[in-house]
Amino acid sequence: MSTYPEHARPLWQRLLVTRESAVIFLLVVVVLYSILNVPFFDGPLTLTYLLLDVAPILLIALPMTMVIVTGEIDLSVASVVGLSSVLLGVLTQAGMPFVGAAVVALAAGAVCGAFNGFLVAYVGLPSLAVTIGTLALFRGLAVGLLGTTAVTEFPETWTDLAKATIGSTGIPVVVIPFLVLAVGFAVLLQYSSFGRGIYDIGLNDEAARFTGVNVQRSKFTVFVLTGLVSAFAGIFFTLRFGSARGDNATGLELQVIAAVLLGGVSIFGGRGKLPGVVAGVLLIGVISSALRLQGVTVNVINIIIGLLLVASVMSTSVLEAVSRLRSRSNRRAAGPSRAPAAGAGTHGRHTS
Amino acid sequence: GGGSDSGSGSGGEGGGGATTVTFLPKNLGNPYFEASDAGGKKAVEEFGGTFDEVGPQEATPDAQVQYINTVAQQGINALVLSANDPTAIGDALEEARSAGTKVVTFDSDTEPQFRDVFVNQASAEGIAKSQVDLIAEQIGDEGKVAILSAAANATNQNTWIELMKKDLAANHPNIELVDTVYGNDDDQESFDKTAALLQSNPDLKGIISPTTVGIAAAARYLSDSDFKGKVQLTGLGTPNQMREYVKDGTVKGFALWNPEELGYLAAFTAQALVDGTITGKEGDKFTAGDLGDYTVEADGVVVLGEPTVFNADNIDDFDF
Amino acid sequence: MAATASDAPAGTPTLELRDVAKSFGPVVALSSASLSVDAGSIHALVGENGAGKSTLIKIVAGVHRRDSGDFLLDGIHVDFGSTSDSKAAGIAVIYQEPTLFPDLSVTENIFMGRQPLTRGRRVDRAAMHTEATALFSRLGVALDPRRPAQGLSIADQQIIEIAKAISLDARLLIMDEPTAALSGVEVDRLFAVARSLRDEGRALVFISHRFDEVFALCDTVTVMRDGEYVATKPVAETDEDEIVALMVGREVGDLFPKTPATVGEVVLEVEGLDAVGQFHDVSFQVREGEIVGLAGLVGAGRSEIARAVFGVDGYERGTVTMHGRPVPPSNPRAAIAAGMAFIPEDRRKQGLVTDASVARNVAGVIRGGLSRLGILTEGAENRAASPWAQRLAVKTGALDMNAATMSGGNQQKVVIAKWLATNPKLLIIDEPTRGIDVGTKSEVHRLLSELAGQGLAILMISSELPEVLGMADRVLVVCEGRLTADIARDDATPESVMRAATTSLEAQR
Amino acid sequence: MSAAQSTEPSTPDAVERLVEPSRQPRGRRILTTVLRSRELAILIVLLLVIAAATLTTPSFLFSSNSWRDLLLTPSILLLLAAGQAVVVITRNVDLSVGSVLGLTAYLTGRLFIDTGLPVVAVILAGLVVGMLLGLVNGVLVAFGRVPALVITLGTLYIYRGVVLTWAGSDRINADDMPRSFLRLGTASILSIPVLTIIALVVLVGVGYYLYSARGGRELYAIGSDPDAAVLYGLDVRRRVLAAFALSGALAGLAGVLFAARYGTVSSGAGTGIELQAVAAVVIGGVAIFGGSGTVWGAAIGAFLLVTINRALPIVGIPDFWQRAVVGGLIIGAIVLDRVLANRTARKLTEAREDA
Ligand SMILES: Nc1ncnc2c1ncn2[C@@H]1O[C@H](COP(=O)(O)OP(=O)(O)OP(=O)(O)O)[C@@H](O)[C@H]1O
Ligand SMILES: Nc1ncnc2c1ncn2[C@@H]1O[C@H](COP(=O)(O)OP(=O)(O)OP(=O)(O)O)[C@@H](O)[C@H]1O
Ligand SMILES: [Mg+2]
Ligand SMILES: [Mg+2]
Repeated sequence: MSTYPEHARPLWQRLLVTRESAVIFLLVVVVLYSILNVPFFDGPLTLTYLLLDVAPILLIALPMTMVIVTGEIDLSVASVVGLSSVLLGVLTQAGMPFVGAAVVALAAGAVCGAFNGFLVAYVGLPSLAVTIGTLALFRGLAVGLLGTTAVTEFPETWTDLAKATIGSTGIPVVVIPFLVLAVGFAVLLQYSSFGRGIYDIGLNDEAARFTGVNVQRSKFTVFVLTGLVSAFAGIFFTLRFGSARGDNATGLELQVIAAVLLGGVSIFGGRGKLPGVVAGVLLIGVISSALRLQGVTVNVINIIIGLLLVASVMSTSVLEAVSRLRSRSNRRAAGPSRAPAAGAGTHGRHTS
Repeated sequence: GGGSDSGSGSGGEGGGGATTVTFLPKNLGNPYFEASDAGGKKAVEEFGGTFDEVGPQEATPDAQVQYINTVAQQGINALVLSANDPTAIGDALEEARSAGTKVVTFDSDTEPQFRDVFVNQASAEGIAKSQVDLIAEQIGDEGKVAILSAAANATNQNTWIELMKKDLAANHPNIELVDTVYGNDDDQESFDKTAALLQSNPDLKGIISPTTVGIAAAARYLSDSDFKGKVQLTGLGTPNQMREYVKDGTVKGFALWNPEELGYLAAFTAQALVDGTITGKEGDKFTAGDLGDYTVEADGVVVLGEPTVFNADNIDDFDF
Repeated sequence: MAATASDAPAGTPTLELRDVAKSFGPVVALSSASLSVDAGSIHALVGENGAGKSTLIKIVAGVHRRDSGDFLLDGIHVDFGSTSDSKAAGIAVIYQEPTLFPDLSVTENIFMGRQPLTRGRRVDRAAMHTEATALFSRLGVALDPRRPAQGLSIADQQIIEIAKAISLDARLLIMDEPTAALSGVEVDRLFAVARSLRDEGRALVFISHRFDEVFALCDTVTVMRDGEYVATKPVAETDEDEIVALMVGREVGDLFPKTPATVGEVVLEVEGLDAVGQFHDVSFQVREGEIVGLAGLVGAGRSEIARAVFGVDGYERGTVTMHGRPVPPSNPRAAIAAGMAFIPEDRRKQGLVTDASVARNVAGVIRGGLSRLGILTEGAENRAASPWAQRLAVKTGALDMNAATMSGGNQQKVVIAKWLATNPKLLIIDEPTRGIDVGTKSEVHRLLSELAGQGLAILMISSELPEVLGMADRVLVVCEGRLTADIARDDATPESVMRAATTSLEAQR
Repeated sequence: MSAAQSTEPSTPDAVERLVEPSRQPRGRRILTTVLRSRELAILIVLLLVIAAATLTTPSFLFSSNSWRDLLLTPSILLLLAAGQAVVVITRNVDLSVGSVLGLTAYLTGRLFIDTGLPVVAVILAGLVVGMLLGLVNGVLVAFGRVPALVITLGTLYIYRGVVLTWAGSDRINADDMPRSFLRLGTASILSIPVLTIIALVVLVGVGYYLYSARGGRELYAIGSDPDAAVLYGLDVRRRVLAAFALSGALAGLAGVLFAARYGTVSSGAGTGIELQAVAAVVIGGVAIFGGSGTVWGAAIGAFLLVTINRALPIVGIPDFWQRAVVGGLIIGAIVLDRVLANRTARKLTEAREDA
């Protein structure tokens, strides 16, 4: 008996005709355009600032991708950033060694994630409602703990590290842990049995359950990871600005979600890959940076992010509609037309 | 930080020696900064530089840092800003300065090491005293008062509040400061906070709101409530915002320096720094266009002057 | 608008479909289906599972649009874009799957979208309630119209669908297996109503797998096979054997190539399993080499028992053991580790991740073991999946094709391949041949027989009596969540199984 | 009457109430429905909050001003919550309401400054512009078959960006708007603020539509099971479109009233209020996956949210903790809903067993 070919399409098609490559392509185009046309974009500081700016979004986008691939959502991430930042501040202020405080902040992030995860995975509550609640709850705890003040005393070794660059490359040091995490998450999501389960859950959680995937535990794990990484982002955020405040990173959740969706992850779950997400985050970062350099303010950047988001989700359904129309007209053209006779066919509407 | 020497060499967009100045307010959509930036623009045009105004939507330090970074990338000659946090933006400012940008703070300062000069609207003591005096006069130097501030972390606000407390304790023993609430320079929040304040302190005699958004929101609340005329309101506000409430009797008097002049002075200070007239040392002297001569005081501070008190008699003389 | 019946010349059928074709992507549901229904008659539509009956009536209802073919109402060509068009044309449809709004009351479910209005254009709840009560008494059921639809039994849901259809006062009423979950008394009432509707001059289409019902109720019968029209006969001039022969298209015998089993040790033992609202005190065993059939009416709770045994659902009391070792409840992984495999009834929803590739589906259960140093590659999955796909002769262009693009039979092969890859000791298979074509069907049967011959224990749930009788070594019958009979192969007849499947129902109602 | 006390799960009464409500006399049926309703539960919480605040500081309720504020402050959120409830009932969500509010609030000011239109025309303009913005959401959601969450997240950014671009640093001040308009924001009729009356009228209208009109019932059906709604022949697209248009229109109206109430409008007006609107709806017992709940519940939820914010400082909790309390409230509400739903499902199952 002959064996099956492994792939239906040639390699170049599988690599190039994908949602991810579309985003990457767009990113390259925008970068090239900016280098050629935006003054100072090719300057030495651009890369440093760009990477530092997008770092928290990039970090949180990694686990958020997993959450969205399972078909859930986590709106509380920015509040976890705020809470871990405040905890770090309060504890260092109280005299705890920095590393100890950071570990507590990370643990708190994991606990926040576990709280979301428990309610979503085990109690079965809708993640949208749960995380709208914890968005307020965690932020409220953060603001409540630190009250009116900001903690600004952090060991300089650490604050410097958050902004240091590798040699003279202009690439920030934080890129290293980020790369490690990114590779880790990519392997976990795309090259592990756990990751396959995550996709299965997003595509069809019932079938996943029938196949022996532990749906509840997987979802729980993913939420815990999100909390943990958000706390890590919170520590970075605090160090970069040398300031722990209750309102740190307010509104970041929407940017993260926008970037993830832009990167080709389907809000319905089950679809999307990390390279696309990274490109999506960078795309938003580059556009913002280039526009700021041209003196365009935040408002236009908002409009562009919004339009990209709507366009990116609409593109899928528009493409589907087009191919549906095309296949229908092909069928009409091919066979003898048995479409209802026009004269009598006044019934019904020709929509679909 | 990286790329320090190439930055200064790249010069400004204007080229040909014209000074490039970027104004960075706490946030956009704030009439106070609109006025100050207008003053800055006027000054920059007078000395033939290039003016730019950028800013975040929300008054947070992280949003401001991105704009400071952009300025560093562009190699702008001078950055004139009102700080959202005294330390959080410090490193970004240092990077901008190492790229050759002169940094002037106005309205709200950072810690002194992060900037070249701070252009102070008035001495903090003067501001605090004028407000305390106003409220004391309005309520007959007796009773409970409260403060409606902006953000809990705002440097200038907190400095004034501390000084007001001291002044009250020392010179007005019969006035009791019962509460300080924060409206975050948001109309709705300031408005609702005023309502809550009056609710929880029914026998309140007066409110001090040392922020332009706060005083306008509080005035609007009072003007339509039973408290109108019973609870006195003063603070720092712009005449255009407050005109209606001064005329209808809600507010007897409030104070402010002229923000346009503040921006004007800050821009000339920046120019003086760029062309080397001053370095930020105590005793440096320079001329600020129509405003005349100024001297840098201790800690690199330039003071605009004493605040003006606005009341029904003079408010129509001002338009900002 | 469609012409009313009076406009059409006498003798024109109310509904006429000619050479209708319909595909869902690569799946051809209908290739050339035809149906002609006269006013004042009850027309039976029969055919095997997957013959395309439901698809055909969904075209009439405006749910689907046909790819080609003619569709005439009262002799006039029509084309429905949505179900509201068919409603407006006087067609009422009872779909095979109940389609109720769980959050709304029974009354609202009946009248949704066409509620009676008061003069102030308010929804007239009192009138709705009165009318619903009248409908239920006509159907002879005691359902409170004010209760929520949530939590109704399948039978009650079906009754609401019937009430809804009748209340539409339609001139064409189509019923897709309305009796599958009903007890004898309820069926009798439904038939009485159907006959009175016919006598009023309406046209009715009745789909059922129960021939006794077809012969008791209908005037004409149309047989379909594999999406094609086969024949139309007056009921009075035909008999069951002829219809079965038309449906299957060949001798029935070779559909069930059952070889007698050599039964070995007990593999699965279920003791006193109990889950509120689903089943009670269920105990049985399955041995090596044995095929145990689980029969019963739709909604009897067979699937629930199987799901609980496998652990996708929980249960309150009882034990499940494999080879004498207890299997923890609510833990499919443990069940898989203990050697269970479970092929669920709904391929698209439960059996497959249809949007994932063939290889991923086939390697779906065993992928944990395919990782090297925690890393799982597509290559490893392909290598593991390929031999199983070949063994079952899955027809696919490449291993990375989506399972969604395949026909039902091929999808079922993928599911079977996926579970055989785990090398199970016990195979639970729920509706093994639902919706797959005759050829594949006998392939599946042969495979099951062969696997049993190799010592695999098989628990097979099927709603098709011939399949149960043809394949099972022993038949367990479930009625209302209880095991009511355990019949050996030689004693199993359609009568004995059906009696056990309905007795307690009859007693209660 | 035994209905009010918390009964054993499977008492005949509890089961009868669910399975055979018609067996109960009409009066009692209505009474049990009200007593068991989610709306009543949340109303009691609201009354407790007011009572606690009043006990601590009597002036929280007993001064004409406090009474006015108690009613006035929630009015704007109430409008948003009513619109949001309708959208959520159809199993969608509208995150763009805060941006729509900001846009129409600024538009209101600009119309007064630039055109001198009469007050009524300006209010109408706000309403219509809001409705058009909502319609854009609706068209994208209903015809693009894409989730409302993503679409309205996108339009949240876009609409806000439009206000920011348009307004820049500009701000509308009280003296830019006519006095008669501003008085709308604070005036009272029979000691009930006009704004509250407007909100209540809208609420009653929407509540009536949802309960008594065919269209309203169809919205529930669509949210309860969208696929079944298609099989029924309901015009799902048109209804979803209408729901978004309504939500947009109410956000537009809220924007106009925002300008009247606060007298100052900057480009940031209404930022973040969308989450409060969703929170109000969730607290009020509207299921986030559609099909059940009422605008009354959503309205009480909005009332509770706002009132808690005002009451916390009075009972001695610093206002920094407000958001934590609100978050806890949301979580509590959805957990409660789940517990109640599970209990109902169990009772229905048991009833089927016993039948
Ligand atoms: N929405 C769909 N998408 C893809 N395939 C479909 C769809 N609906 C039906 N089919 C396929 O079309 C074929 C005919 O299905 P249909 O439901 O019409 O059969 P049926 O005669 O009603 O069977 P049964 O007696 O089991 O109800 C089957 O192969 C089925 O899998
Ligand atoms: N949607 C539903 N709502 C309420 N009860 C349901 C629903 N579906 C199934 N049930 C109940 O669950 C039990 C088992 O139903 P199910 O149809 O799965 O049984 P089954 O014997 O596997 O039937 P089949 O496999 O032939 O469809 C029945 O008591 C039925 O009334
Ligand atoms: Mg069918
Ligand atoms: Mg079943």
